[in-house]
Amino acid sequence: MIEANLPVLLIVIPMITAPLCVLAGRGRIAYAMSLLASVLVFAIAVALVIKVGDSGTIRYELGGWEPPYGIEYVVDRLSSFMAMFVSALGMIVLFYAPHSVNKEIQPSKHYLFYATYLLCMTGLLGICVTGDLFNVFVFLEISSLSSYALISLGRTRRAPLSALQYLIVGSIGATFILIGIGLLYQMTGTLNMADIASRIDTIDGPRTIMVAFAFLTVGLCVKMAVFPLHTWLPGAYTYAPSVVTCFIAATATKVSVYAFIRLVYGIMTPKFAFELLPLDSALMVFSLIGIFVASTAAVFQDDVKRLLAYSSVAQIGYMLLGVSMSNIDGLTAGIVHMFNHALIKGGLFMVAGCFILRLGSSRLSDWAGAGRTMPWTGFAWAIGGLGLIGVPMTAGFISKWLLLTAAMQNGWWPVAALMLLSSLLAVAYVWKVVETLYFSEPSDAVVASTEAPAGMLIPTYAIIGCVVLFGIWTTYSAGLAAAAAAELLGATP
Amino acid sequence: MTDPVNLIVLSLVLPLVAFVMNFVLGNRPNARECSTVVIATILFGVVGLLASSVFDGQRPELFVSEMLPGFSIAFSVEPLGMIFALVASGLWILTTIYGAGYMRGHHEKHQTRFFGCFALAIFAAIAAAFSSNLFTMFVAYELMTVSTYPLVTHHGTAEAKSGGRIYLGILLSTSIAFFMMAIAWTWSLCGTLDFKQGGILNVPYEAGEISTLALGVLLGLFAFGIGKAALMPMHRWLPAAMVAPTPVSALLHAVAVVKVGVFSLLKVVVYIFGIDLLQATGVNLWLAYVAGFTIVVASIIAMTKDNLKARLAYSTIGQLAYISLGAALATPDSVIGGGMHIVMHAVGKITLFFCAGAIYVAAHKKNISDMAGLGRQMPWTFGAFLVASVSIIGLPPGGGAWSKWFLAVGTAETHQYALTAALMISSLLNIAYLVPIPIQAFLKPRPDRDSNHDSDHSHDHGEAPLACVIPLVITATLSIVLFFAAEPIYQALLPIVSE
Amino acid sequence: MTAIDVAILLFLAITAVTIARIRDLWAAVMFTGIYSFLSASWMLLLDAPDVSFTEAAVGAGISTVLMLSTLALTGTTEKASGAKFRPIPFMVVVLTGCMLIYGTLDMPQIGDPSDPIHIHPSPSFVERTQGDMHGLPNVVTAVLGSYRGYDTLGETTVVFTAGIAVLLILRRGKEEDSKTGGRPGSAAASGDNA
Amino acid sequence: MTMVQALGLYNYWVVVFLMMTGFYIVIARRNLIKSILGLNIFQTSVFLLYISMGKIDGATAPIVPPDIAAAAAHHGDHHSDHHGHGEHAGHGVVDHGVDHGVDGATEIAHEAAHSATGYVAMTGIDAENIVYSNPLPSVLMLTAIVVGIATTALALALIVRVREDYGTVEEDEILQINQEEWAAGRERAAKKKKASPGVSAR
Repeated sequence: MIEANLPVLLIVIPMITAPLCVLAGRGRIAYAMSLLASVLVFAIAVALVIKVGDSGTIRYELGGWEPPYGIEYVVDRLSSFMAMFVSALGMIVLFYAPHSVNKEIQPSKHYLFYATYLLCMTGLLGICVTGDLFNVFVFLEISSLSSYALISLGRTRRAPLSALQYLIVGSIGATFILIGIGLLYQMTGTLNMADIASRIDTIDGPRTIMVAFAFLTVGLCVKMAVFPLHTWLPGAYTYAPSVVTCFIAATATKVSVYAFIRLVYGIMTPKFAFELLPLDSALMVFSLIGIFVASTAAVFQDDVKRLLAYSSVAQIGYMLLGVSMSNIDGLTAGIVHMFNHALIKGGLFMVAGCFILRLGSSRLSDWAGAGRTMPWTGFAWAIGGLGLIGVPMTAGFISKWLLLTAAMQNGWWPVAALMLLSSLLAVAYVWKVVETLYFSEPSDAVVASTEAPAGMLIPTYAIIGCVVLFGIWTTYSAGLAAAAAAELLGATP
Repeated sequence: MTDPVNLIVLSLVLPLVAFVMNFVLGNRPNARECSTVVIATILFGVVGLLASSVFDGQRPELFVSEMLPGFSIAFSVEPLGMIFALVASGLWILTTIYGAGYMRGHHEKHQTRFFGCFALAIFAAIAAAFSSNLFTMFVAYELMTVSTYPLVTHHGTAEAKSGGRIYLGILLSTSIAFFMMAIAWTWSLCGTLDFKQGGILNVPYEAGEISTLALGVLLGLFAFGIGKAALMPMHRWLPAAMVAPTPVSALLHAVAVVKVGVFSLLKVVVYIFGIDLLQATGVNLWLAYVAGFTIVVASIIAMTKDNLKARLAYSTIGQLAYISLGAALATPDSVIGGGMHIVMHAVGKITLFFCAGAIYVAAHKKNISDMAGLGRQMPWTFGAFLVASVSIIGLPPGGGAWSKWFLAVGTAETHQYALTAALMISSLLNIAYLVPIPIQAFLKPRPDRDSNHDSDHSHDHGEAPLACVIPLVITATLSIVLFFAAEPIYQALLPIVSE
Repeated sequence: MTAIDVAILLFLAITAVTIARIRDLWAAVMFTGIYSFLSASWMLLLDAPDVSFTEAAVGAGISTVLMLSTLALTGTTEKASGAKFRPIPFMVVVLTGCMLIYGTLDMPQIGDPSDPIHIHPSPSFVERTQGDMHGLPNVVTAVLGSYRGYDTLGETTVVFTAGIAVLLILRRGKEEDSKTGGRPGSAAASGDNA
Repeated sequence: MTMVQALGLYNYWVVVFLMMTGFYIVIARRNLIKSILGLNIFQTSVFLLYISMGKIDGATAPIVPPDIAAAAAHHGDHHSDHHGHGEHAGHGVVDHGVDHGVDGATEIAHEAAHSATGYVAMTGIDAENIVYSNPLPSVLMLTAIVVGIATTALALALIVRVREDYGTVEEDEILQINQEEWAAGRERAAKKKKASPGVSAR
């Protein structure tokens, strides 16, 4: 009974827990409930990964209405993998949350905060498992609206402003997606992804479908923060509360990348998408420009959260490079990088949250010398930073390596070279922070600060430990990703 | 237990054990350093046992895991790596003893971290030495870079910061931008990264998948990508890293770090390109001239340095270029010469660094011009310095004579007489910048230092602590012994160049 | 295409352009309400009474009320520089528009019963509901509540999210109140209506 | 492209124009409220795009006359297994006389016509040939409208917050305030550094 309904429980549990949190009306109880829900969701996601690995794709008809009439959830290797790491990060960040939330958000809002957090998770997980295009839009809006609200909770007045700017850009993106869905629906008469895929070739209306694809891509690119549509991201990540930044940075953009992968490989065929429309080269160019521009911008930031935000924009470029290669190696690299980068960036933002908790500032100049008074936190930054650079024995190396070899296999020489050159910029911006942490004279505030509380350090080290673990042992990162990529390409040859 | 495969496992695990023990025993310095010395000694024994079977012709292999499909962490021991591992593990014992003396004599902070990172670096060196494919080698190479960064910046000063920045910047940049690229390129050509007797690139070359010019570019990517080989213009990190405490300079910049560089280059030439392919295409010659240029220029710069460690650093750059030259010439004799020079230079140069550290601990002197007359207070130290200099210069009875001989033979075989000349000139330059140091220490009187009020007690110091002096005497002796023991090394290296 | 179609479309276009050009925000909000009404009327002509009524109630009703209450808090005129012509956005918009027009070229004709959406899935929703819904006359309601019920659940969640979000944004804690002297009352109340 | 074809697409083109006007307002206007208005126009126009897809010439709204519906329900109870194997063009069109006896829908209409003769007589509608427009776009847009108003409410709440914090809703002025704040912060930090090195910037 429960086993058969796992796909829908994944969504319903956080969705139902959110109003319960509101009803509870007290921060502590809401926290306990949301923590419980997130643990349950993670357990379900793991169960789904196992089940999908054993018995193949799970199709779940909601309400018993068969598609294309009803809405269908499709859990295959890729979506179960996504759901697993989104829920895992959501859970760990929630474990990490209390100290930071207590400091940054007024107590009277805590229960609402946790409810919104769960809703955001609901939306993101929903995008991962749904097999219906319009349903994607609905879940996208759930996650977007909740993230606007979460971002606006930051302590400075910039936070609501950044949230509003994100809302405007994000809504344009969502409307573009809606237009794209409409055009696809018009040409195929259905909203079920698999159904669209099976009917799309029989239609002789390539111009409309091309435009539909273009609109969906642009809309998703806004959500992914692909250069030059990334303008909302630095502000949003910088001014949001630390916990929110950790969660959103680790998951939201990756889920949009996932939606894009679905679009290209699940609905359109890569052949149609990339041969008829020269979108791969366009994406490649924008990815590369974005990588360089954003990495360079990151080097010159004084605010560490903003630095990491620009780095995120750059890293999205790597993921898209992989996806636009449209072969198994490239796609695998893209998917692995989603996972690895989620770990690395989530971990680094958590480290930043620890420093902000103790030092009350995210400016690098205020962190000078903090590596000595907060050795554990500082060390975690160093490890996470090495991951971001892509040094061997860290997860970042795995994805960089896969991307590099895939580019070489494709014969994309200049891309491979540029990719490696750009990772030198990562060395610059990561090491800038390390040097400030260890080689600068500490200020009085830094000298007076103590190590971050264990309640934050343990989850942080859980993530940072994963960065190292998945840099050595890749069965459940690269292995699952490769299986997912093979499945995607096998399904639509 | 003496199964060679088990020995590989042991020799990889032991440095890690030392690493852990360091932190476990962090509060008790005596126990901490004893444990390291004991483990280092066991390691040397293990590596020695392994060596005996490898030199008998065995090639034990250890497959650890397939990290990514097609890319595995695996080890297999061949003579070149064996010799490197012997050198690294053997000198680790001496350096630990020396380091304990130096760090205490100097009241350095963070000694636990220091010895911990040291052990990690040794692990990386052993892993690189035994690596059976380029992927494993690259992982070990990068691990070495990262684990030595805290050692270089040990003092935590602004100077250490900028030195560390150059160190990490150049080593990481070259390895990421060039070395990684070269590996990925090789993989896309060959579909494998395994080291193979006779090379693997000859297959795609014969199939016409890579042009001769591209082959030259690939060699360039490897040569400059392996920044630790310090070929000019990628050499700047080495002098910058001299801000580190002297034991670091000694082990890492005479043995582990720099030797990993040239060792990797040799291995790439021998097992990836194959010397036959290089001889046939001739794409290697430009690299030989870069090496020759580096040899001469580095020696000239060394002469201008008054700071002893800086002079030794440039000397190291020049000496490393000898080994690179051996690799670049790609004749059997030159490759063997390069391999031998890894040993000879390691023993010689570590002695010189030990001496520099000892002088600094005892007399607080960094500059050569201040060392006149010190030889009478520190006879052992300067005696060792003289002996090691002889070996570095390449004069009998120093071990370096043999390796230089083979390199010179290599240049002659390939008819690159300009390079033969470069070798000769650099030997003269070596004499000019090394020999005067002990000579003036022994023969020149101490300058009058009335103006200097600390002159009173600076006259009273004797030798450095015993923990410093014993290791340097041992290594100096070794560099003489090696002159007479060169034959086994030659015999051991012979299999790598013969089919 | 009837005269009334043409008239409504013309008015829609005029209203939209007027909103773009006008600087008085009160008037702009009113025109937006008119725009919604006009859309609602056209939807009625297009056989979509449910959407039409909803749009009239939500777009012209609630939305206008919310806008007006916001305006009451923020002021009603746009700065002079705000309404001036901006070339770069204009180019972007023209480009996007051209792309969309290009996309329409392969579209099925409006009102053609053989459009893909009318022939797939088969049998149609209208036919299926006859059997499945036991005599529910309004097919839109039937689809909304059953076949695509999870979209509706999602939609409810969106509204719920927005409700919490408005609370989160506008509710002021004690410490914040004293700092900035915010006025939570009226705006929060209007936000909750959504 | 013929004139007829162009006429068949005219409404889409008008909708495109409307959408783009809305889009222009969003991205060109610096007043935050105006941007939200533009967003409303943009979204409403997208609703129109969907709704005009669902239209079928000469069809009526997808509301089955109650009598017919009741009859169909009665029928459906007995013949629900008939659903799903009809394959004929013109869905939404209850097309009498195409596949007698096979197509469940036809039977429904047939039966309905029988039992609802009163209705037909009363309204003059030919129950057997009622054509319904497509209901699905309407369903989707009902959802989208609600999503749209939720977004608007959230945006307006944020605008109220921004106005309280900055005293304006003009983006230019806000950016200027931010810039000044940033410059002042830098100056302060620099001064502090000069005055007493090593003292916290906070």
